[in-house]
Amino acid sequence: MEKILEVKDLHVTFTTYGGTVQAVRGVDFHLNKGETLAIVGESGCGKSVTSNAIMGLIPNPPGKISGGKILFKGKDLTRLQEKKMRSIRGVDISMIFQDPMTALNPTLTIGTQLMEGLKQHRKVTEKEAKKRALEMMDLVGIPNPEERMKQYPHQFSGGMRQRIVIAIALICEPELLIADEPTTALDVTIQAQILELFEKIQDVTGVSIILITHDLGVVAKIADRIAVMYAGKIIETGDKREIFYKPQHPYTKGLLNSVPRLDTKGKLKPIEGTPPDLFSPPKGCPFTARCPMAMEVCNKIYPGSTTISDSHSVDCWLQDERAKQLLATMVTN
Amino acid sequence: MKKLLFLLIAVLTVFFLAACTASEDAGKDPEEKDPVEEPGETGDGDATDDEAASDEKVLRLNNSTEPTSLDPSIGFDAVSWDPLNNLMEGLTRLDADHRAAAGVAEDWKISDDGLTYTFTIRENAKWSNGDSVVAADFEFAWKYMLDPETASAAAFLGYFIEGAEAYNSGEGSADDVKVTAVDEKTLEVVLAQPTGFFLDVLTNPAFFPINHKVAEANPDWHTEAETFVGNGPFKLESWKHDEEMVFVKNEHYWDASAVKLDKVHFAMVNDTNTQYQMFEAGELDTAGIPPELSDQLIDGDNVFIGPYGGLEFFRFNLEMEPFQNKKIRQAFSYAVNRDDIAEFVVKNGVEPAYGFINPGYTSPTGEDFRDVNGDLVEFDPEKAKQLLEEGMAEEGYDELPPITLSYNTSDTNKAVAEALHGMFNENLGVEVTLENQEWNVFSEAQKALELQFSRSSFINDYNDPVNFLESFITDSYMNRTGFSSEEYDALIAKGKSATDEEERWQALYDAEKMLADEMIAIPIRYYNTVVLEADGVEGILRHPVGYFDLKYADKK
Amino acid sequence: MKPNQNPQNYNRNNVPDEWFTWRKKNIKEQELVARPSLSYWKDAWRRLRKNFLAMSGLVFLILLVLMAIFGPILSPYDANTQVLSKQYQPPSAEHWFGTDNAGRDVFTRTWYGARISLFVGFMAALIDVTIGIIWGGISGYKGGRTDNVMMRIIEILYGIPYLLVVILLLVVLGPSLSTIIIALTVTGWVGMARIVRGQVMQIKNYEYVLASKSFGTKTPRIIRRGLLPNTMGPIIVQMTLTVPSAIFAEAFLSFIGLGISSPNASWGVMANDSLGAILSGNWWTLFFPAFFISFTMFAFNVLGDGLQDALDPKLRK
Amino acid sequence: MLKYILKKLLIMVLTLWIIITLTFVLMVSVPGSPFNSEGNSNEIVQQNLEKHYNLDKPLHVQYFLYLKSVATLDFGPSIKQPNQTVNDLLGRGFPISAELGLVTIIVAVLSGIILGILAALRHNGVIDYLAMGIAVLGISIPNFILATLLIQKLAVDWEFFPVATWKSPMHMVLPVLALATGPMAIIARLTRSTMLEVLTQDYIKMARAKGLTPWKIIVKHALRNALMPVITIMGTLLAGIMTGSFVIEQIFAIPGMGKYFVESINHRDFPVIMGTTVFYSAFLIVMLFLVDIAYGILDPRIKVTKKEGE
Repeated sequence: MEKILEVKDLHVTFTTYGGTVQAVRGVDFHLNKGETLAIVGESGCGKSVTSNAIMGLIPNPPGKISGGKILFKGKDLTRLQEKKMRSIRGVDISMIFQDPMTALNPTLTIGTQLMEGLKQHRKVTEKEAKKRALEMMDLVGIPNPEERMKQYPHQFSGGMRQRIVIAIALICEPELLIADEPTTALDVTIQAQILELFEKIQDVTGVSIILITHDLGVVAKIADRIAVMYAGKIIETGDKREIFYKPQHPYTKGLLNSVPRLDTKGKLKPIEGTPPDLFSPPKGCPFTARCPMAMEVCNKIYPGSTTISDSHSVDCWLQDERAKQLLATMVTN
Repeated sequence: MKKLLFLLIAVLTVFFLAACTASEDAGKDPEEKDPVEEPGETGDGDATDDEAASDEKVLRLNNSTEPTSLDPSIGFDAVSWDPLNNLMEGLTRLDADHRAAAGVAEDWKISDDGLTYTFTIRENAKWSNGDSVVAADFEFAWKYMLDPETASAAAFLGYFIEGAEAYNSGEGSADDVKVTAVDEKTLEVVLAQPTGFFLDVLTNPAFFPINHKVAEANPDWHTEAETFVGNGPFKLESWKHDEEMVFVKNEHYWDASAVKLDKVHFAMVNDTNTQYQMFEAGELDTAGIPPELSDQLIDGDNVFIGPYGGLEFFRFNLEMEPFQNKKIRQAFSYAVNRDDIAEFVVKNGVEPAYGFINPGYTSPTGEDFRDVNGDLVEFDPEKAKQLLEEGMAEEGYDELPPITLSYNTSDTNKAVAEALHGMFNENLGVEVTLENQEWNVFSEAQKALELQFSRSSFINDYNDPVNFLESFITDSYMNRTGFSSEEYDALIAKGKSATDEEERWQALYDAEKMLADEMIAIPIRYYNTVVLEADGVEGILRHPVGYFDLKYADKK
Repeated sequence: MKPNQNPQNYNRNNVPDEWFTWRKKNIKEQELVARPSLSYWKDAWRRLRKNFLAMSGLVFLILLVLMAIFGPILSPYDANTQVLSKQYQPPSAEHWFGTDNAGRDVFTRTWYGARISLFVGFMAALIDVTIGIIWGGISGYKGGRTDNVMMRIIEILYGIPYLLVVILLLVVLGPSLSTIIIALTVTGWVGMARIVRGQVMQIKNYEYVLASKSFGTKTPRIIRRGLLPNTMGPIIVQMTLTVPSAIFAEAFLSFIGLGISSPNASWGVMANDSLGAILSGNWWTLFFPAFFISFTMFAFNVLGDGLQDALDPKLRK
Repeated sequence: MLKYILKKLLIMVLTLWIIITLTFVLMVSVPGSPFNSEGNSNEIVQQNLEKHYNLDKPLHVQYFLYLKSVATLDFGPSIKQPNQTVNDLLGRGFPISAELGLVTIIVAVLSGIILGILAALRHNGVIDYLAMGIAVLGISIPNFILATLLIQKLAVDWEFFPVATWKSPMHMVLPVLALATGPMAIIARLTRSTMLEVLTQDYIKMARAKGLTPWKIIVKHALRNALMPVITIMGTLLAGIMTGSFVIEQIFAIPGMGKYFVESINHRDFPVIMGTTVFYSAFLIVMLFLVDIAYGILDPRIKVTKKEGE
């Protein structure tokens, strides 16, 4: 399968009054053409920073990509000049933001905001741009597009706005779409509609999607593969089934256990504690402090990646033979 | 970031320092600058110097503000009457020796009782529109001034004329005012009392004629240059209100050949620093000296210093403690070092005042009033302390009641008041409180005798000592001290109307001495006129009493 | 997937076996790991401290206040004693800032001036804040008709030419320090009231306020505990701007001759009195008061900017 | 909409009336009369003057006379300059002040916005500090000092510009400079802080994600929203500056209307006090109204709330 995006050992840091925050600390993953990769994790784990890094939208200063590569169709985006990057943004890679209420400029009409990306990148006449915009509005399911184009964002409901945001993102037919918590701010019923819209879009345009979310329900619905992120690292990746049915990392397990399911018997088991401070991340596995199965080694050295299957790998000391022995003794005891 | 802060501090500092220090030499030789100034820099083509293409003689003066009015009866102030004195002419005009000489009237007769004046108006006296100046123009003008409806602030000057006061106060009629145009060129005036200085009074712009034909047709004739009609050495060419007046030589003036200037520009710049900076930059031909520059400029060759008929003094309120006591009043006077105030505070070459009447009034015997009466006050800290003690003993004070010295807000007044504050403190051991008030509030309070000890000034309206002295008669509007003395009132009555001039002057000498002895007010300093003149400016007449005259002015 | 490139190059097999033992749960450690949470004010102060410019401003102002209090003691001269024969002496060892038009020591006068200028500034700010908070707080919290009426009154005050009010007041009440402060605050509080109102209106709809309302908490308590602390940021920033602008306004009043009574002098009065120094070259008479006006203004402004950054919850990281 | 404007107008008239009344009360409670000239005078003369200007009438009569003069927009002659009516004075002074004011505003707004944007875009960078340094410097120097300095340096010493008066465009340079620094600084700081806030908004990120050029993002997306607060202060600023600055007009001898504010009070020139107050207040109220409307045009959300409010 063709890899449209490869992220290799990505590091992103932010310099703030309080010190340097290592928001992303060596992230590796890839995305195949036409697939949907979900990056899941608690808030503050570096999901959004990763996606912003791909878009080249890390504000500098204070932020900086301090290491690694982002290969988009073989090209390293971290080395591109801003001008080159601009010709990729919105054209080859698009992004959808979390809150449709704030992602649209309140002072410009929907039409203007829809068409401006197109006008920026493609040599189109006003008429062509409008035609394309109407098509897009139709695609994302906005009735009366002709009229609605003249209206302002405040005249739309949240769900409608998110549809417009999606339309804006897709208007230049990008190959990669990054959706940063696209449904978090929406009502549950609207969420479902938007997710259906994603599926529809992928069918129609074949776009590859990176879906950033903390909502495993959403993941279950549309993701092909899943990357679990914790404290600036990807600790487990695998395809949907593997992650859902054979989670390896205690964090992944905890995450899955804390989701209410109809078939869950007994109480929900939330993960205790809070993620570590990224000003001074721990040397070892960042999850150690919260991990129910932490060993002495976890706190000292970060575990390497262990391949479970072709598509499934995990960073955890429990994969070590000696840990398995320890586990075995515990079970026998 | 640190660098930046220091950069800012540096910039700020350099900005101030450069601006302040670089101009240390700025005041020294402004006249050196004028000739080297680039042509055309001043904006007007008719710039300054001899090299300028046109030979026009143009003088650029500053009137400081818009004239209140160029209606001679209304514009009761220097900003109106200075220009007006050059646009119009009365029956008499002050000559170079500051004496009343023939103006529009070529001759006059005074009756033996000193009451009736008969003026003959020059045949060739013309208005700027070509009309002949006639006696009826004067009759019209004066009756217009005295008309209560006109509400002229200068009307009281006309009270010398029989029937004038009654008419102005609404009790008499215009017909009873004894001003009569006997024929076209003869004007007869009957006075209420003999007035030895009446011819001087007539030089005041309030007594200028008004072209009655023009005024009857258009009562607003004086508001714009287009309609203004004068009879003086210049005529009003243009008048941009609040901005500029331009005078040109009046070819209809009877003495036009004596007028040398072609044009006079009057700017209206009301800021002491700015007008000086304009002078320095060559945009004005004359300027006042900002007090701070006085030390640097006052001794220059281009400085005109002349006396100006006026006195700065501080009134005691005799109705407020402790100033009901004469000795305490005198003590305060003895504590004032007038020389220091003149030299270090007011500067600009002003003379300290050791009497009330400024020098410059010549008696019938040919002596100066001031020289005859001599110094009536002095600076003597010892005596001051002694008098204060005596005075306090007389009143039974253990401690002097608190004293507030009030002045109307102005930079110079403030400096003088601060100096007095220091002197009373040092020489009397009295801590007075200073209080400044905005002019209107101040003058209202002074009039109502609400101020204990207050700053005052007096500018003469006409050229006679009685002008000042009569302020202090009982119930005078100008008294403002609570002083009342029958003896003094009698002296002034005599000083106004005695037909024998020597007798009249003797009464005035006595009156001044009495003022000084009673010490109802502390004289501080006499006013003067100090003007910087650009090279080549000459012949501007500045009278101690009266308004400045450009008739003989020239610019070479 | 690529092997993890951990900074510590290790061979998995080199890891000692004894490390593979269960770890005791240590809640404390976990707490320690989490970023120390700071209170709002502490956090703001921490961020302010990192702002060099703002801190410089603060230090300058503190020094200024100290000098206003102790400065005159450092000088052997009295602020108002005139030595007419010693006028316009340039700065020297004897007179550090030179002498003025009446031979008074400029150094001493500058610190006396500081007292007056700072007093005017702080009092004006204090009064503005007090009235502004009460007016704006009530108006914003009550809303509806009350708000309407109160805002209309503000609008009217806004429409009156400020200069006219100030001059008329000064003329009516006579010039004194208190008059000047009254004149400066009579319309000055309007801006503060508007800011407070805006803040209160925004915050009163926040959930925590609604929540305490639903518990039946009394209004004054909600305003005091729930609303005010959260509106303090903008109020403090506004205050840092009010102080210098009051000092400035006082300087302007002295330009039009309505400054405080002689022989006392604020910086504004001193600067205005010696404006001629620009022409005459007696630079020290103007420079020192003008410098301190400017620098106080500067210091308050950078401090205000710094506080704005420090107190803005949105900029918190 | 019409209803809204009518309601607004009614409130404006009411506001104006209250201002007039307040001014009148203040005016008559101030001691002093217009006729206390520093020259010598006389009681009869004073009475004649007071009668001439209706100042001998009872206060309520004077009040109604003023109300009438406001209603008919004829304030009668000035007392200080009896040859001129108040309308003459305003008609002459206002265009000059407005010209100076407009040029000043244009200079101040343009330079202020540019400085503000530069500072915001280079937040905490050298340019930011430099721009804000200039801005703070601008509001740090009292303008009477600045004006005198400018004249001494640029006009007297270096002879670049004429010293004072109001004749040619060259004469405008220094007063505009002196007058514009303050507002420029205010606008620069305001633009910077709102710009900083706007730049963190999602729609700016969205615009960047669209691949728009920085220029387009700033002008089309950020600036428009960042200027809202600037527009808010614009009303007061415009009214203040266009109706003249006493200090600048005094120092540069500009025949604008700024001096009428101060001098009419000093002279107790009641008709001029009334005239200038009414004029200024009306101007200010209209400006604030225009700002309201401009707000509505720039921010489409506003209109709706108003419609709902009706």
